[in-house]
Amino acid sequence: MTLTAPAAPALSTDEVLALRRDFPLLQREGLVYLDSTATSQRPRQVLDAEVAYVEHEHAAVHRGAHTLAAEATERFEEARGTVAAFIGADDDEVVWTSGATAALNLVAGAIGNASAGRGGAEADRFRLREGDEVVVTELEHHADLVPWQELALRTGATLRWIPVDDDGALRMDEAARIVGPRTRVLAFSHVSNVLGAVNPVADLVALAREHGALTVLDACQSVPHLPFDVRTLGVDLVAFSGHKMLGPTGIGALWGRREVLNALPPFLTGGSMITTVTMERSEYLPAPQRFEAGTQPTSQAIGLAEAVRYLQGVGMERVAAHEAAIGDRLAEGLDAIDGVRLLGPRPGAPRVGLASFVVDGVHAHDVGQVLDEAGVAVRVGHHCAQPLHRRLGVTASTRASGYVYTTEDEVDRFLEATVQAVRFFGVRS
Amino acid sequence: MTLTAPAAPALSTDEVLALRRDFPLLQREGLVYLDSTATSQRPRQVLDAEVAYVEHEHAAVHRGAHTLAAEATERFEEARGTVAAFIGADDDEVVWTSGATAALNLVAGAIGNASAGRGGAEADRFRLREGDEVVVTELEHHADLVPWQELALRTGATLRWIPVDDDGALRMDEAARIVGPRTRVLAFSHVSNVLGAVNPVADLVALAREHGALTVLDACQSVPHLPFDVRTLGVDLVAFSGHKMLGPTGIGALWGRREVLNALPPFLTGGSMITTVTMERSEYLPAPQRFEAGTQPTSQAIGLAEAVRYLQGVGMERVAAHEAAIGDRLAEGLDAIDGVRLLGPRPGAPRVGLASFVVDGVHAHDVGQVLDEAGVAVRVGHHCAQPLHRRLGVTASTRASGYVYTTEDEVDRFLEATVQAVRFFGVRS
Amino acid sequence: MSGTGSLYQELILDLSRHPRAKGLHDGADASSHQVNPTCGDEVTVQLHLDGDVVRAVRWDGEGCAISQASASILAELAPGLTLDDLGSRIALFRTAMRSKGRIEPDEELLGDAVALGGVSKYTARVKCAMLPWVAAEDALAHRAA
Amino acid sequence: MSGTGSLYQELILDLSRHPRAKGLHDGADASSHQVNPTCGDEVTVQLHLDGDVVRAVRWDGEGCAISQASASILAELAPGLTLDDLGSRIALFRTAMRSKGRIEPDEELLGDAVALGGVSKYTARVKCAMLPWVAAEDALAHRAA
Ligand SMILES: Cc1ncc(COP(=O)(O)O)c(C=O)c1O
Ligand SMILES: Cc1ncc(COP(=O)(O)O)c(C=O)c1O
Repeated sequence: MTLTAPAAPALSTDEVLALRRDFPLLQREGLVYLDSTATSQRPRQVLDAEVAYVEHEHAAVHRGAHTLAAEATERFEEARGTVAAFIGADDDEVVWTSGATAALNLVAGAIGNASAGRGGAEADRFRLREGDEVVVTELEHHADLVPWQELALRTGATLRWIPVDDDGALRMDEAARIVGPRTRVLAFSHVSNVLGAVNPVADLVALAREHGALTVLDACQSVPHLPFDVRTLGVDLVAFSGHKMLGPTGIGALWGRREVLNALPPFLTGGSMITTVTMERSEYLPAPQRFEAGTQPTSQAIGLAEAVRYLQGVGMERVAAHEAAIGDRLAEGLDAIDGVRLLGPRPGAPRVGLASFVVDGVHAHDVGQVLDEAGVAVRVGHHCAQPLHRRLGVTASTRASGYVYTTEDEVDRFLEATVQAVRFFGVRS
Repeated sequence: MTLTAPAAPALSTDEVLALRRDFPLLQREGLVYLDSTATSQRPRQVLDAEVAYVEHEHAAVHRGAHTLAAEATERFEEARGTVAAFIGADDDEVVWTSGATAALNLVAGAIGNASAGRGGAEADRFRLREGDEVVVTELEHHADLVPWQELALRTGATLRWIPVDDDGALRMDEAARIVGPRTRVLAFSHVSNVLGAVNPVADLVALAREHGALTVLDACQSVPHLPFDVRTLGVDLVAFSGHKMLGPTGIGALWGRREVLNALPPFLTGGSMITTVTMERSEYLPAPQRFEAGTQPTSQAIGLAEAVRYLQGVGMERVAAHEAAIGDRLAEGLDAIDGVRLLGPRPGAPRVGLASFVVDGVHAHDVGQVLDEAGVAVRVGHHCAQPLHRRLGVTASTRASGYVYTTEDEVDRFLEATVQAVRFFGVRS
Repeated sequence: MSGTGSLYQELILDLSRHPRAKGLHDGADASSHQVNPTCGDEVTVQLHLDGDVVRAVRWDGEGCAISQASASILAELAPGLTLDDLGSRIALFRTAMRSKGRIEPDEELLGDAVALGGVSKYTARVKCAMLPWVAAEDALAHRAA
Repeated sequence: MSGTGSLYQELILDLSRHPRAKGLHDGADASSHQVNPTCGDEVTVQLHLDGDVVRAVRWDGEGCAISQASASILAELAPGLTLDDLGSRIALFRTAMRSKGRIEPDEELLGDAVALGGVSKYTARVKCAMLPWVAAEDALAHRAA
């Protein structure tokens, strides 16, 4: 997303309608699917690619010498290359994982292993000791919070966090106070899955660099929605999930700078990540294989590569412009409804295509129920971000989130249904 | 597999040929696929189930309140129930993982966390200290060896192993000496992925029980091939993979006794496995959710459940009988070739439908190449069991492995091609 | 909005606005705190007893209309029941809730909980209705232990 | 078996049975041990130098016909080359091996390695052919460092 003027025109209604035809699930009668931040739908191209692989090419990759296995390995590595290119990375810097949660656990777990003395001298730079600090933010998804809590508990390091203001924006004044010489890791999300706001990556990276801290970016809500380039961002490690970007479940990726990945000890261990194994000890391959223990999600990698090609076909600049338009419409529409409190950036301020809100005196579950009755699928709850909700003074919120296939008309149907929900529950207690 | 007389008749040639029609990949011209131990092929029923779910029902499970999400959650939990029933377990004892490697790492990792003081008083029984011993066997797949090495290194416990004899059979006399009061964990495979032999589970469990050790079964090569019942086996934890039993990649399961699972601290952390999260700390759900952090491999779970139904349709007794027949034919055929050394049980002794062998003076890669040229896909190398190969005096072997769709004719084509390979490389160096 | 209407019966909307027995009292004989992990909703249920008989149920918590109303209904149903009776009513209520609309709550035994009958068709909401009942069950179990 | 024939040229079968320069000698100037993780094959390659010029390559290890022959071919090619030259021949060989049959090894620069040309069509076997060359490259790099 361009924070000032869009670099590309938003998608026209006709273009969106044409795209929608690729999504079997979106043909469901009467459905307005506004839960893409939780999981996106898959176009038939992705399904077809996965099925074609399974029907014609499936075999164990990196293990067999027969033709089928060699072909499967090639397709699998091509998929890696496609995903790597999509984020501006080299092939050997992309590690397949089962998802973003697994990727973030991998990083925290590998640092934990380094702290327990694994990985030799190279891994020493990752070693956490009492007095060291790991810094996250108050708006993190639980996937980028709980693993760091566990790491802190295991190593004796202290977990600190950058607070947010009443609009959910990171308090950068506080950040400058919190990130300091004790900071060893700074983990934060690129885009909040609750607020849709884009966090100031460059400023956070600059702070971390100043103190030599490792930066870990939770890019679950940016890689699918914005042009994304690991080199420009300047972070050290990046995690994202396939199922949020038109791809299959069961696949995600960790990107890391080559020298960081090759210095980190492994996390999951087993087959295909070793060179020599005796009963006493094992030696490990370099990245990415070092982190890919066991049979990999092969058909899912091929599906994800196809999802990437699909997004490239649309163009990420245009995806971002479309999302900005959807996000604006959601935010403005919600803000205009009496009794609705929009969370996060004010209408008009930059956001991706999502908006969360609360209805005064009405629980999100009840709002969601009325929306569901009207065919509108939204997410209600804490969206795996309890601390942020607590900070904003609510336990739960309702979130409407669109994607490349979302029409303005759908946003309007959602807004109408929200007005009905407000009316239905009437009196505010 | 019944070790004495088969409880059910083997599949007839016509039955196998009828099954084969369900497998698109097996229609590939001239292909003899004998690498099912590495990964099996998927029938169209499994593909169809997965595609139907994605096209009509996909949504975020356990997170949404809308109809689509409720339906998806129901389908996902039904899938868990199907897999649980298949192994004689209760639903809440089956944890989805991305595969067996992930499942075994989960167990070792959770024990590691318990040893680091996580999980409170309940987890104390899993705590490893210096002087404690973890016992594995010399024939383990790296997935059931390397995680235990890492656990031992992290906790100060000692890793010991039960050796094998020249035929690769576990030395039970040694086992009785090695498993003792210091043994806290005994991890072993049900069926060796190199030898095809069935290990004496009951005897090993009895030994472990005597000393109060936790038993962990790597069932990667038994759940797909034999009638399997967790209660009868008496072990505490069981790991297996979907892609080896006609299901998708990217999915597997960990079964555990309810009281064991609920006492183990979590391994991967993040969304959907918590009750309350503050910035300072988190509280965790009971099993299975405790171990299912993040978005789960939903469509893959549904695919795996369909694979289970497919196997149930054939009948696991008959699958086992078919495999015994295939295994016998492989073993007898190989043993009869001059210059071939069959690994593992002698012909006629019980084995599942696989056989590994070496050709005197010819490297497995070269054997595999000639077989590949003849359209026969086998696995060559150490099959992720380097210590076992070293013990048997070889670096690499060739493995032919069948499954429910393997015909006798295929076995014969493989045997002929093996004879050719022996001839081609002629003189023994 | 017939569906939503059947879910949000007048009684439920009413109770969600004007809850009964809300607010904890000192001296409870047993209590339990439960959380709905999806939305973070919380409820604490207290049992105040006369020997083996429930004198009063008090509760507090935050949640949706369904869970709030359900807590009020439970609090009005329980007084006068023996602990065993309360346990079996909870089990009965669970059966109805898990029935996917096939089993209506028995009015004689479950009183106003009939108004929650519609919930069982909405699997995602069953947890909301159950939450206070699960808390009561847990309180019972811990008292028994 | 035309395919396998093109892979296993007579020279390769020959060298796999009668390897050249096999067996390590004392006093190497640089050496490297490499493992093929798929099959566990291992090779150790030694460089014996006269200043900047390769005097001899010695090697030892276990492996398939391709990797064994490849080691012998490398050991026959290298003597007399400068270290820089050896480095560029290795790079050239890699390019041919990764070409999927599109680029034949240059006979003038790579000598008997032309016999390995067929390997590049078998992606799973490229690692086998490369193993000793990767070891030589690694030995060079560590000497340089
Ligand atoms: C910002 C953010 N981080 C992490 C995650 C976790 O991703 P997954 O559940 O795919 O592992 C999500 C989505 O749930 C997310 O939105
Ligand atoms: C006996 C055994 N254990 C563990 C594994 C690891 O399974 P996966 O690679 O599916 O995680 C395998 C297969 O590779 C196996 O055969």
